[in-house]
Amino acid sequence: MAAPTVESTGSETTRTQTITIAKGLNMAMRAAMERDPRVMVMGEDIGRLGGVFRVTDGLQKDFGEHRVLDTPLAESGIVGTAIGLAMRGYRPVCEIQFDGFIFPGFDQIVSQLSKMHYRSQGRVKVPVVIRVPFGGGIGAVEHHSESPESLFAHVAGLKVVSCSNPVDAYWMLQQAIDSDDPVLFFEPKRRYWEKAELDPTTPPLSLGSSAVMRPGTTATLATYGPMVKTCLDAANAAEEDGHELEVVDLRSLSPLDLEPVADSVRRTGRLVVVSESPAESSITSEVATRIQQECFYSLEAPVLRVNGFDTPYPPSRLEEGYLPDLDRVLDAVDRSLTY
Amino acid sequence: MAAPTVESTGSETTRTQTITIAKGLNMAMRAAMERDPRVMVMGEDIGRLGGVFRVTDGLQKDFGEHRVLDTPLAESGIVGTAIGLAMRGYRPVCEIQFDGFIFPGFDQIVSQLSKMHYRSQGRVKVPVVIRVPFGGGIGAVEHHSESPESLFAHVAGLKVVSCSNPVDAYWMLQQAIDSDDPVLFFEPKRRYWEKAELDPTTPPLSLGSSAVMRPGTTATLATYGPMVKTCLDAANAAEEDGHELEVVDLRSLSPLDLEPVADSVRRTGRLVVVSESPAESSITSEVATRIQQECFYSLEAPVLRVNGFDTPYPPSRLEEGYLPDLDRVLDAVDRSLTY
Amino acid sequence: MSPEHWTRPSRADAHGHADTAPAATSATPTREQVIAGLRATSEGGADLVQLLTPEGQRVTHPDFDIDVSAEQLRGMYRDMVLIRRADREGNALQRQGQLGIWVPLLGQEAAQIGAGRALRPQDMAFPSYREHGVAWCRGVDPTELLGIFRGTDHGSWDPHETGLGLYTIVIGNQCLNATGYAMGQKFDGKVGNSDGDASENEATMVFFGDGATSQGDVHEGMVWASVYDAPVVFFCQNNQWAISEPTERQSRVPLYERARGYGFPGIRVDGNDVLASMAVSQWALDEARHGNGPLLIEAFTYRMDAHTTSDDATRYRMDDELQAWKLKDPVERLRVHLLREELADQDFLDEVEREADELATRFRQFCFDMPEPPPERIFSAVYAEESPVVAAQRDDYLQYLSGFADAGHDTEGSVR
Amino acid sequence: MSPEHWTRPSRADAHGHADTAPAATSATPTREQVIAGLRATSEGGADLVQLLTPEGQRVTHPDFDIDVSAEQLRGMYRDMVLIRRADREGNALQRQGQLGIWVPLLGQEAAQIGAGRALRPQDMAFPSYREHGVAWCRGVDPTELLGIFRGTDHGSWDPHETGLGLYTIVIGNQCLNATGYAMGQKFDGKVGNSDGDASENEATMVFFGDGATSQGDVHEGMVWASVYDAPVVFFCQNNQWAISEPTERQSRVPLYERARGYGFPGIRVDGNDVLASMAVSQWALDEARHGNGPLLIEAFTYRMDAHTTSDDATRYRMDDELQAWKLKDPVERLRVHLLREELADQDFLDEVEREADELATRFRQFCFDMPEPPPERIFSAVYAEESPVVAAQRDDYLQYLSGFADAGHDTEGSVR
Ligand SMILES: Cc1ncc(C[n+]2csc(CCOP(=O)(O)OP(=O)(O)O)c2C)c(N)n1
Ligand SMILES: Cc1ncc(C[n+]2csc(CCOP(=O)(O)OP(=O)(O)O)c2C)c(N)n1
Ligand SMILES: [Mg+2]
Ligand SMILES: [Mg+2]
Repeated sequence: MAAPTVESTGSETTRTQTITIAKGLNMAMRAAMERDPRVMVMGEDIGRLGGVFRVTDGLQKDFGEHRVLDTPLAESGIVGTAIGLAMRGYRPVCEIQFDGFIFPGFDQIVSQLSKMHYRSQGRVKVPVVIRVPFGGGIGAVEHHSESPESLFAHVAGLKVVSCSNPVDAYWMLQQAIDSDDPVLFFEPKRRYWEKAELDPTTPPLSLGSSAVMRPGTTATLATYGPMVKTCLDAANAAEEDGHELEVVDLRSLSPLDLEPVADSVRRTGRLVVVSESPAESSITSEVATRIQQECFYSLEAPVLRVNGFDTPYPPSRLEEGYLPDLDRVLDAVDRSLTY
Repeated sequence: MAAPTVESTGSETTRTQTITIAKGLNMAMRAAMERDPRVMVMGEDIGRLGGVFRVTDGLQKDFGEHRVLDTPLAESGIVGTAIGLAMRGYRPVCEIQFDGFIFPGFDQIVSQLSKMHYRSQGRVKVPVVIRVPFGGGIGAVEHHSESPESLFAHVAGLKVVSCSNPVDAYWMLQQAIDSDDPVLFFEPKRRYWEKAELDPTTPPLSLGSSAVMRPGTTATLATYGPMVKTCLDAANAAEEDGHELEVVDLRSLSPLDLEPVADSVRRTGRLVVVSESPAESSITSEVATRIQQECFYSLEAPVLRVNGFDTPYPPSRLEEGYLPDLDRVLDAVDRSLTY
Repeated sequence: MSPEHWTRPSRADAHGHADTAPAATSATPTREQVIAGLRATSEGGADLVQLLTPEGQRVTHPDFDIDVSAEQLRGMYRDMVLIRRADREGNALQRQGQLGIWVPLLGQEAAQIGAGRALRPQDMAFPSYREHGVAWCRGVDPTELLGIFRGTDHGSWDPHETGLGLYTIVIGNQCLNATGYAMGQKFDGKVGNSDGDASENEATMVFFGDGATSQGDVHEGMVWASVYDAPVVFFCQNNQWAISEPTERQSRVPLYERARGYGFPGIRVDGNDVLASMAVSQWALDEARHGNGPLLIEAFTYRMDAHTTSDDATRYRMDDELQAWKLKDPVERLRVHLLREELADQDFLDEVEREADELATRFRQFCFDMPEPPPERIFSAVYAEESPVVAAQRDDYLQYLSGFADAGHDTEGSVR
Repeated sequence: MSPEHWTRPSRADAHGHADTAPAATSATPTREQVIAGLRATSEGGADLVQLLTPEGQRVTHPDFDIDVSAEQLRGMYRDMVLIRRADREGNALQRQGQLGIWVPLLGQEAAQIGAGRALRPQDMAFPSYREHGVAWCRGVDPTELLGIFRGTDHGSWDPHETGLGLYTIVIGNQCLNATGYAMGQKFDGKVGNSDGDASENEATMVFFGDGATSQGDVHEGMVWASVYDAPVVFFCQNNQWAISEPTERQSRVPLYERARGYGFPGIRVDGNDVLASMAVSQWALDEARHGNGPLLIEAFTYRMDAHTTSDDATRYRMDDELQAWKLKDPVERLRVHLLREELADQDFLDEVEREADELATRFRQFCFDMPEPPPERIFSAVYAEESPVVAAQRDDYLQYLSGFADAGHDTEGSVR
């Protein structure tokens, strides 16, 4: 059950093209399904409808009802049967329709999915991918804009990743599917339609590594998912004031790859960690904690954070205030610079 | 629905006596039920049997089957019906039999319990207490030794507390029941039988505050629940080497009351945060992050942590290695002192 | 060995044996058979309680005869027309960018008004998110729904005052909350009283969809309710679709049969027949109030619009189906009945239309006039007792915002 | 209105009407009636499949006649005696401090051996935590269970090799995993083959308790299985107790009736009758293999010991009950039958005793000899691909441990 190496197959995936994140994810599943007949896709409304975001569009038509399952409406069922299917040798890719609906499946994820490999001493692999469109900014009703990724980062045995751009969407999802470990795959839903060039012949980074998206010297921003664009925008704006912000996309949220962040902080002396999720006991806390350990003598200011507030996600007319934006990021950089 | 003030009632609760944590919890529920007919207790095996740890012993006999419910075996059901009962004006105290069994109830906790007050703009109060015996060190099988508290600390709208001694057990549980907010109440199960003197006429600290358990000057230890004893033991051992460790019991894990910790760190310059739970994106990360911000200029060493490892809880013959102990705490203090 | 009588599906006759399974005795239904079974009663039949035919003809039912005055009938017609109008305006307001989303009720008016009118003031109702008709009956003005869909609040009515819980989006959650509430009604002594006190008896009704029946919470709600004899009526609106998934993705057998597994009554009613919906709901609520709960009602109806304004139903269902259901339109059915039986005249219908126009205007105007919630609302009522962490975040944020005002610059980014 | 026929509980006759509820028609059962209904078949009766009476007399059943050779019967006797002995030794080892806990099987040998012997090698079984008899049938030696209870591992057998999933402690979880596995069997084309390929057909059996039936996951497992026609047999051992809670805390009606709500067969078998358990299991597994799954079996049995060695059953149940069930002892029943029908002689029984003694010795010795797991095991196999975070923690920890060795001091605390 060793993971096959990610390779480009089919004509669609060898020429350079402009794609969105949604398209990159769709292509990734298609490529994985073409490569390996054990890969299957399951979730609510993902077949005939192609998913509420159309990310699985066309897959059921092309791969059939047995490989692309419109499941009953129950998330514990989705995760729990996916585990059984994985034990049988399948590689299920589950879609959770929205972030806020992953909680009915939480027990199966925490009690079975994350622990199966460990408790069986490696005899049972459960290569299940759980795709979660996450985060706010789309003007939605309750439970449709949450950022629960920190909860999974706290759970040992899970890989937790988030893509921030179409190219990563395309590669990281294939790598997640190829991984023999369970992967929680967080997709920045409000960036689904952002575009980029994909050259499928350029080899991808590994799934577990973070990436410097923009070099800089004034301060470092570490972030992931939807906030990568926000931080890059902030860095652009700061440039006008002569500040060079280095932006690191964490990509892997558990395990974290903090070497690039530490390297950066050793040069800049300042770090702001940015995420939409509430701050308390979160991934941003973890990054801050480890960087203040790693870079104790380099830090010229404490590690600051910009997060969603420690409140439930507000009604959408208030989300602009709730979500970190360019200004709040720059405000934190400012504060960092005052130390 | 204003919370009645905690007052001592009944003869049992006015004289000084030696009690265990288990007994303190039992007395707290009894006192709350005597005071307020809307207080009820529910969970698996908590009636006739008195709970697998006997913490609810005698309550069903004295208050009847309608106030002490042996429920069907399903945690989402326990939490979900408790919410409905709370909406009806009851104040349910739910027992989750072991830490690892709270996950089937996670969705109701996160999606309904934590958000009800916010989404109803304060019109609907859900004064539900969820008691969770937590942590390891009892030689148990899987799922019986976990420390999931950080997951709840990350969720806005919940109060999360942990008691570390019989006196706090007695008071904090009553305060939790009296609170109009939902409270996750984590009980250090391996300390259930630790004893202390309870003088019920001494007024308690408020539920939301942390407490300095032992003063010191060399370094600060911040911890909670079962690790408070471990840290106090470590402080005793360190004393022999001439080191004075200040020990802070956090008590309230969300919201955190970090002023006493910051005060302490401003004096000691060094902080070690200790918890049994995995480290990643946890309460210890949050404490470290906020203290390095608050005390940036006072810290002579980075904030260090001693946690359970980022692995699933191991088979019990390995738990001694997994769980932070006196030595690992002192090792961290040593490392802190080398900066 | 093991003949047909170990075969438990009650629709076994409809299923027959599967030919392809040689040693098989339990006759797993084929997909076609399942669908036939699930739809079997859509044209009436022994299992479906119906009091008004799609043609508006009053029929009798041996068990559910009900005496309804002309005035009551006209009242229900008015209810349905008005709430339908508000619903259509909701859709329109979304199209005009005034609302982020709207969840249409279209087609489910009879199921909801029948159930809603069977509830008494002291009863409690727990809705899902499509229960505009139920909300109407609980005295929640349609304008009070707007905040949810405009994004200014998560529900603006008081559940305690109205007897209507907040809309619940996480599928199935409310079934447990409702059961707990009903347990409380029973513990409060509000169930099973006779004589003078009977009028004080209470019950709870919880609304959910066909898709929801698959969720563990709905099961646990039914287990709890049956074990505690809770006075709760589970009201499942089977509108044939859970977004794009037809009912056969959730069950082999009609959903009202789920009740059999728990040992309480389950009954299927024509959900497009407001009279039948009311009759069955009244009966079920009375049973619950008398201590014979829980009960399950499956209202067999149809979602005539898309799942929400974000949904495109043409991607997964045939127009034929919609056309067929249009012939069973719940509002039209009662209108024809009222006219045919001379229970109402054209003046009445016109008056209701006028009221609907008025409601539409008021509804739209209310929406246009809705104030933006102030930023401090983000931080309000997170806890009953203020949290110092949240308070500090609020204060910092408001100060940060005031910085923009002071500096006189807008929200363009710059390192200040 | 609304007569008795809307009353769905199948045991309605046993319930009758409740006198206290005046306008009631649906006859909610009283607690006594519920208990009577739940226990109704414990003495046999139409709904209970039994092939051996408690007195060891072979009876026929119209649907479940089964041909079992004397050798097979002796084999099952041997199975039961040996696993019971291992079970008793497990208890004893816990009392001696060798195990942290033991979960007794006592009383459920027939249910498990009957089901376990009906499984074929290519089938899959998903146990809860009490399935020592099933494990035995899957070729998992009792010594392989010891690590779980001694705390050296979480299960030492290979699920793929043995066809037995790991013990699962979180109640109900395994029902979904089993259903998913069974879906995979079907997708692999291992279901419903006829002729030559029929012998390659597969099925899955999942074991859970009476208490587990309340969990959402069990419901979802049944929904999924019925929607995908998964070849899974849900095997519920109703041992009357979920720790201290009797079955009436989970249901009003016998648990096999849950299947009705999902539209697949449910059947109750005498769980203390190994022959009946095997007959019903074989039938159900064959049905599943032929594509007629899922099915539910309720094995009506009794937990003759405490819940675990940590439990004190005298706190919540009467000794009478235990005594009554002792008369139905599953092992004794088969022993009497074998002797009465002269299918075995004393020599055979003695030989089995001797084997049991041998097993007990080997089991105990294995336990005493079990090595302590090394500390690095804490960190091993967390991921299939090593995590740098975990690897670093392991390296740090091992280095920290070696510090003690180097320094030559023990684990007494001191600031070094
Ligand atoms: C737990 C959960 N999972 C998924 C969703 C997304 N979702 C919203 S409505 C819906 C379909 C619901 O179907 P049904 O229960 O039949 O109700 P209907 O919308 O037809 O009234 C889904 C899947 C959700 N709201 N909650
Ligand atoms: C989700 C969950 N909640 C609670 C427990 C604690 N617990 C262990 S066994 C048990 C009772 C199980 O009863 P039943 O399903 O009848 O199985 P039995 O032990 O009788 O075989 C309980 C409550 C658990 N293991 N998992
Ligand atoms: Mg529906
Ligand atoms: Mg049991």
